Amino acid sequence: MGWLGPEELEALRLSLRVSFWATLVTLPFGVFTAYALARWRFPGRQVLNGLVHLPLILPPVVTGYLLLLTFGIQGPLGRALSEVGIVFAFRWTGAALAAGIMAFPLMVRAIRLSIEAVDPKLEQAGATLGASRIMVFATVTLPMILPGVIAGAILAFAKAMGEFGATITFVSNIPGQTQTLPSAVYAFLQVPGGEAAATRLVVISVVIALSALLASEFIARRVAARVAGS
Amino acid sequence: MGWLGPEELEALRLSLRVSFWATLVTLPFGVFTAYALARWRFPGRQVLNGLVHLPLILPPVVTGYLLLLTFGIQGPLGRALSEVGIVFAFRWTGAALAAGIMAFPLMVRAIRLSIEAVDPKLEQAGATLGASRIMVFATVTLPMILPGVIAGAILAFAKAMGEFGATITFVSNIPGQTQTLPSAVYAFLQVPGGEAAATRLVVISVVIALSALLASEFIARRVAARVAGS
Amino acid sequence: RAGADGILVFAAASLKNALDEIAPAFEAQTGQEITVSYAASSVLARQIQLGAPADVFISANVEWMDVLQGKGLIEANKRVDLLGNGLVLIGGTSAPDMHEVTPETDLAGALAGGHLAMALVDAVPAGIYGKAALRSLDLWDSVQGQVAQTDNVRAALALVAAGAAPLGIVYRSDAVVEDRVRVLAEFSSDLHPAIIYPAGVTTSARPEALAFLEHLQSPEAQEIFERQGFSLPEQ
Amino acid sequence: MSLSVRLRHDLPNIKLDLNFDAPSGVTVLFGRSGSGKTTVVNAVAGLLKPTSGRVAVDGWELFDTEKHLWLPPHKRRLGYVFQEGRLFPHLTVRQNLSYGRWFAPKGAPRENPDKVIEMLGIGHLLDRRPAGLSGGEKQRVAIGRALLASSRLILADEPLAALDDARKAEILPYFERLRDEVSVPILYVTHSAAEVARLATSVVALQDGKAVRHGPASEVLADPSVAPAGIRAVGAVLQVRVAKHHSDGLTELNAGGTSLFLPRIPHQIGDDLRIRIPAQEVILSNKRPEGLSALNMLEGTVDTIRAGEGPGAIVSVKTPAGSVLARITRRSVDALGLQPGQLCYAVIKTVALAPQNVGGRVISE
Amino acid sequence: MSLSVRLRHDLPNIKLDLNFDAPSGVTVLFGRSGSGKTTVVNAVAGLLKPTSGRVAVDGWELFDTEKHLWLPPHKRRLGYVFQEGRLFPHLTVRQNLSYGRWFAPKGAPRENPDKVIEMLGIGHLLDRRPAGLSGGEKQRVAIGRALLASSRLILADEPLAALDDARKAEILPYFERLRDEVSVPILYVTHSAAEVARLATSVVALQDGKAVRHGPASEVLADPSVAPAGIRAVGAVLQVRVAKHHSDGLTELNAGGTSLFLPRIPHQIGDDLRIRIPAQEVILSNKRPEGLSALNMLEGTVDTIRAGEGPGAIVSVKTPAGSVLARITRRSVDALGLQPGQLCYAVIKTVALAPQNVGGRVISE
Ligand SMILES: Nc1ncnc2c1ncn2[C@@H]1O[C@H](COP(=O)(O)OP(=O)(O)OP(=O)(O)O)[C@@H](O)[C@H]1O
Ligand SMILES: Nc1ncnc2c1ncn2[C@@H]1O[C@H](COP(=O)(O)OP(=O)(O)OP(=O)(O)O)[C@@H](O)[C@H]1O
Ligand SMILES: [Mg+2]
Ligand SMILES: [Mg+2]
Repeated sequence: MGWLGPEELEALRLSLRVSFWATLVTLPFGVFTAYALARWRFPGRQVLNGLVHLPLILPPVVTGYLLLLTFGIQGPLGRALSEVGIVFAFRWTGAALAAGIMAFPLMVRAIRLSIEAVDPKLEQAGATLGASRIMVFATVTLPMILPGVIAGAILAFAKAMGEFGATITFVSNIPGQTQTLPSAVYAFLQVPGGEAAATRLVVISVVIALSALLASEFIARRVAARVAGS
Repeated sequence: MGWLGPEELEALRLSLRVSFWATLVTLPFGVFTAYALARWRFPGRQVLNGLVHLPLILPPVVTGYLLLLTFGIQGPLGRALSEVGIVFAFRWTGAALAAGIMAFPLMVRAIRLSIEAVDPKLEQAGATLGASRIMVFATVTLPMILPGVIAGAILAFAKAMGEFGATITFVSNIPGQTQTLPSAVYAFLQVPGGEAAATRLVVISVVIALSALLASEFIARRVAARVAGS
Repeated sequence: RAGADGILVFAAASLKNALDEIAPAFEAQTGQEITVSYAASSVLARQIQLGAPADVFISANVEWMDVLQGKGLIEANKRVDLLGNGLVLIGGTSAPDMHEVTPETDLAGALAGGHLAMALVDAVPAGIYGKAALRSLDLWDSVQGQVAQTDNVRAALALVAAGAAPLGIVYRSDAVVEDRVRVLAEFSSDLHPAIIYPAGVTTSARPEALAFLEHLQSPEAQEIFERQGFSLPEQ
Repeated sequence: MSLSVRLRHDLPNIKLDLNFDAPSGVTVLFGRSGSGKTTVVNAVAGLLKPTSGRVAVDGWELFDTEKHLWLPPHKRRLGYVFQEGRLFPHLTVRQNLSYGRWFAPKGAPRENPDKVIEMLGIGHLLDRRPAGLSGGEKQRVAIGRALLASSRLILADEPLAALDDARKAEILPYFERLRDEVSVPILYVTHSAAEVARLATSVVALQDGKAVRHGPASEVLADPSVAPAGIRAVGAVLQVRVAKHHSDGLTELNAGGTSLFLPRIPHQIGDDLRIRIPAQEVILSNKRPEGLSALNMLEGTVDTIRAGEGPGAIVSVKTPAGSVLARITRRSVDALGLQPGQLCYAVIKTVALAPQNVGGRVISE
Repeated sequence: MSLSVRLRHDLPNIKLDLNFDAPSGVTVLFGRSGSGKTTVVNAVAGLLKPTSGRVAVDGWELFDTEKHLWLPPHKRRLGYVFQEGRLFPHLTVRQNLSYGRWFAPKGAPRENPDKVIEMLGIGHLLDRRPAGLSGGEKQRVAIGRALLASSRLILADEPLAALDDARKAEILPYFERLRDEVSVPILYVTHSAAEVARLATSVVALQDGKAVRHGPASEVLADPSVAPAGIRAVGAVLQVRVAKHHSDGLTELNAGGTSLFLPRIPHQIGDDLRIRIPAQEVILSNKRPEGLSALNMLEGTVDTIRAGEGPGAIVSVKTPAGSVLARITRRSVDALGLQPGQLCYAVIKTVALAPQNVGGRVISE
C-alpha cells in the first residue's frame, strides 16, 4: 500500500480496529437480544425492539448527538463509566461504540430471523435429553443459527467500516484516535479536487468490506451445509 | 400537526411518498434477488451479492455521488432514461431511487434468510403435485416467507425514512421536490436555533418508523402463526 | 425542470435562517417564487458541475465558486462577494473571558487536557480558517494534538455546548445564538484569509435570477444578514 | 408392461443399480431399512437425477439419460405420499388436499374428494392446519393429497406405517381400487408382508441398492428365501371365486372346485379374488382330521419339502385349489413321515384368512 | 406402583381426561390415531403443561398442579423417542447418540453404547449427519439416542413403526431388557398388537382422550372388546419356564406341567417367560387330534364361549398351563358341540409361537 500516506494508513488501521471491536463486543448482546425478541414474550418486548431499531431510523447525526449527551464527558453514563476507567469521549473506543450501535439493528435482525427458523421441537428434544435452557441454547440453537450469526456479524462489520455520521458527531475526528476511513473520505470530498484521494480510500474500504462479506458467505455456507448435513 | 410549518409538512409528506415508493418498487427486485442468491448457483452470484451490499458499505455520500454520476442529468444512465421520460435528477423520484438503493441490502438480507429457512422438501412436494417452479414459488415459498418479506419491506421503509447522505448528495435538498425529513433536519441543524425544529422532525420520523416497525412485527407474527399453523 | 416555476437557489446550509427571511420578502415584491436548497457548499458545487438546474449559488467558501467559475458555470462578471464572517473562540457559559487571542494566550492551559472543537481543519472552511489563525499566532503546534475536528462547524459548536469540549473555534454567526456557549474571544480578521461568502448566477440561469442576486445586496437583505451575525465583506 | 425402471446412481453409502419392468398394477418395493427404496421412488418422481437410466410409465417416458430426456417433477403427473408427510404448513387440510388439483390438466380423471375424505376419516380436520395434527392424522392427509392429485402414477413410501390396523384396513381397499378400476400404476414401499400380499401385482426385493428378486407377488411370496419380508411373509396365493354368503357370517369361496370358508367379505357372488394363505397358518395332517374347529381342509399331495433356516421347513402341497404352502417344524415332517407324493391334508383356520389376506375389487354401495 | 398419571387438558378437538396408576414395567398407550396418545406422552415429558394433573415415577413427582410443582423437561431424566425423529441436524449420528450423556448426572447408570449401536445396526452411520439417512435409519438413531440418555423414564412414541420386521425383532428384546433388568419405567405408544403382547406390563386403551380400559396386558388382551387392538390382538398370556433346548432347533417349555414346543429362543434353561398365544392361532378339537403337524396340544375344559362380532366366537379353555383363548367361527362351535365344561384340545402350531410372542429376559453372550 505504498500509495497510502501515513495518515491514511493510520485511518485504515483504526477503521479495522474499530469495526473489529465494535462487532466482537456487540455480538453477544446481539445474540442475546435477538434470542429474547425471537423466543420470549415479556412486557416491554416491543419497546426493546423499537430501541434496537432506533439507530437505523434516526439520522446518524442525531444518534451521534444522543451518544454525546449520554456517553460524553458530561453525560450521565459517560461520567459513571469514566469512574471505572472506561472512557469513550474522543477515543477510538467511542468510535467503536458508535459503530457498534449503528450496526446493532442489522446484526440483531439477521440473528433473530435465523433463530425464528429453528424448529422449537428440536430444542424440546434437547430438553428431554437433560439439557437445561442454556445448554439447549449452546448445543442446539447456537450451532444451528451459526450461519445467521456469522452473516449478522459480518454485516455489522461492513456497516461499521462505513459508519461516519454518528462517529464524527460523537467522537469527532482526531487523527490516530478517531479518524476512521469514512471521515477521511468525507474530508477529501469537501475540498475541490479531493475526489481522487477519496476514491482511493473508498476502494480500499470496499475491498475490505466485500472480502469480509464474501468470506462470511463462504463460512456461512459451509456451516449451513454442515448443519443441513449434506 | 398544527405545530408543523407548511414546509415541514411538505417534507413529511414527501418522505412518506419517497419511502413508500422506494419500498414498493424495490420489493419485487428484492424478493427476486434474495431468491436468486438463496437458491440458485450461477457464475457471478458473488458479484451480485457484493453489488447488493455496496450501499451498506460505502459512506452514503459516496453512494450519492455515484448515483449523481450515473443517474444524473449528464450521467450515462440518467441521459438514456430521460429519453424515455424517466428523470431522477433533482426529482422526488431520485430521492426514492437513493432511498431504495440504500435500503436494498437490508431488504434482500431479511428476505434471503427467510427463504433459506424454507425446507426445499416442501417445494419438492409442490413440484410432485404438478406445480411449476413459478407456481411452487407462488403457492409454497412465498406464503411461507411472507413474514420475512414483510419484515424486510418495513425495515427498508424505516431505513428509507431515515436516509439522508445519499439523498442530499444525489438530488440536493429542494423543498417540495427532494427535501425529505432528514434533509430538513440537516438544514435546521446547520443554523443557530434550529435544534427545536430539528427535534420536532426527528420525533415525527421516529414515531412513524417505529409504528411501521411495530405494525410489521404484528403482521409478521400473525402471518407466521398462520404459517406455523397454530 | 426542478424549480420550474421559480428561481432555484443553491445555498450553503449556514445561510438558512437569513435566506428563509429574505426570500419571502422578495417573493412578495416580485411575485417570483424562490426555492432554496441548503446543503454543504461542496455538495452543491458538485451538483452544479453535474448539471443541477440551479439559478443562483451562494457558497460558504471561495474555492468552490472559483472551481465553478473556472468551468464556465458561473457568470464571472456577475459574481459578488456577498458576505463576510468572523471567527470566535467559544467556551462554556462559566468560562472566563479572554478578550483577544494573542501569541501569548495559553490556549493549551485553558484546555486543561480537554479538546478544542473545530470543523475539519483541512477540509471545512471554518476549520481551515481557524487553523490558519492559530498558525499565524504560533499556537497551532501547542494544541494540534487536542483538536477535535467535526464534519461541520455546527457540530463543533455542539461539542462545546454539550460540555464535551471546553473550547471551540466557530463562526461568530453561529456563536451568537447558542445559549450554552459564550464568546470568549474574537480572532482578528487579519490572522486568516478573509472569510467570504461569494454569490453568483449560473450561466444557465433564467434572467430573473439576477434580480434576486441584486436583492441579496439590498439594504433590507443586508440588515437581515447582519442580524444573523454575518458581516458585510470588507471591500 | 406398465412401469419400466432402469437406474444407476451412486450414493456415498450404496450404489443403486436396478432394472425392472413391472406389469400394470401395484409394484411393491421391498427391502430392509437403508436398502434404497426411497431413493428409487425419488428418482422416479424426478426429485433426484440418477447418473443414468430410464423410467417410463405405460410407454410414456419420464426420463432417459441416453436421449437427454428429463421431465421435471411437475410434468410427471404424480401423486407422491412421502415417508415424512411433507404437508404444507401454511395451508389448511382442505387446501392441502386440493393443492394437486389446482395444477391438474382440466380433463384429467379425478377422484371424488368427498369419498377420499370420508375413507381417510379426516372430515373433521378440514379447516385445521397441519401443525396441530397427530402423526397419524398428518399421514392420512398426506395420502389424501396424493390421491386427489389426478395423477397418472402413484408413489407411496410406507404410507400406512403410522396408522392403526383398523385404519389400514379401511385404506388398503382404496389402493386396490386404484389398481383395479382406475388402473393407475402404483409404486409402493412397505415393510408389511400383509400389505404386499394384499396389494402387490409384482414385487421388487431390494438389497443394498440392487434388485435381488423380482416377479409376480405370488411367486416372490412363495419363496422362503426372500429375506426382506421375513419368513412370516411366505405364503401361497390362490385364485378363488365368491360362491355364497352364508347366514352365519361366513363367505364360501370356490377354489378349483373345493370350498373355502372365511368370515364375510364385502365382495359379490361371482367375483374373482386372490387370497393369500400364509404358510405360517397352515397345519398339515396325514389323515383326514376330525373334530377340529378349523373349517377348511384341502386334500392334496406333498410336492416339495424345503428345510428352511432353523427348525422349520416349508412344505408345498398340491391341492385342487392350487399349491398351498405350509410352514411346519422339521420334527413334524419326521413325525408325520411326510414325503413328496404323499397324500396329506392342509388345515386352515377360517379366521386366519380374513380380512387382510383377501384382495380384489370391492363394490361399495 | 411405578408410573402414576393424572391429567386433564383441553385441546381444541378433544378433552384429555386420564387417571391411571401403572405398575413398574412397560405401560402401553393404545388407541386410534388422534385419540391423544402423543399428547399424554408430551405431558409426562413436560413439553406440554396440562390444565391440571399429577405425574409421578416411582413416587418421584414430576409435576403436581395442586402443589404448584413443575419440573422442567430437562430435570425429568427422560429418554424420549419422538414420533417424528427430531434428530439434531447439525450433529453427527455419533454426537446425536451421546447427546443425552453430556447432561446425565455422573453416577447415573448407563447403557453400553457399543451394544446399543450394534443392536440398532447403525455402526456404519456414526460419522454421518441425519439429513442423508433413510427414514428407518433416522428412527433407529432416535431410538439409540433415547436409550443412551441414562434416563429414569423412557417414553417411546411408535418407535418401531418405520422399521422392517427383522429390525423390529432385534430391537424389541432390548426394550424387554430395559423393562426387566434395568427396570426403567417405559411409557410406550404403539399400534401393533404384537408389540403390546410382547412388551406391555399394563395397557391403557385411549379413546377420544379418555382411558376406556386399563389393566394388566394379559387381561386387556384377553378381552375381545378392546377395540383399538382389533380382534386379532386377542390372546392368552401364559407363564412358562424354559425346560430344554432340543437338537432339532426346538425349545421345550414347561407350562404348568405340560410341554410346549417352539422354535429355539435365546433364553436359558430355567428362565421364566411370558408367552402370548394369539386366539387367532388356536384350533380346538373335541377329540385328541392325531397325525397333525402341530406339536402343541393342550387338554382342557371349555370355560366360557363369547360370541364376538361377525361370525366369530372366543372360546376360553382351562388347561393345566393356564387359560387359553381360541378364536373360531360360531359354525365350528356348533359343529363341535362345544359347551362350557366340555373336554377339548387346543392345538397350537409351533411356528405360531415364535419369536415375537415370547417375552422375557434375554441373556446375550
Ligand atoms: N397443538 C394442537 N392444536 C390443536 N389440536 C391438537 C394439537 N395437538 C394435538 N391436537 C389434536 O389432539 C388430538 C390428539 O392428538 P395426538 O397427537 O395426541 O394423537 P395420537 O393419539 O398421538 O395420534 P397418532 O396415533 O395419529 O399419532 C388430535 O385430534 C390432534 O389433532
Ligand atoms: N442424500 C444422501 N446422502 C448420503 N447418503 C444417502 C442420501 N440419501 C440416502 N442415502 C443413503 O442411501 C441408503 C438408501 O437410502 P433410502 O432412503 O433409499 O433407504 P430406504 O430403503 O428408503 O430405507 P428406509 O426403509 O429406512 O426408509 C441409505 O443408507 C442412506 O443412508
Ligand atoms: Mg425410505
Ligand atoms: Mg401420536
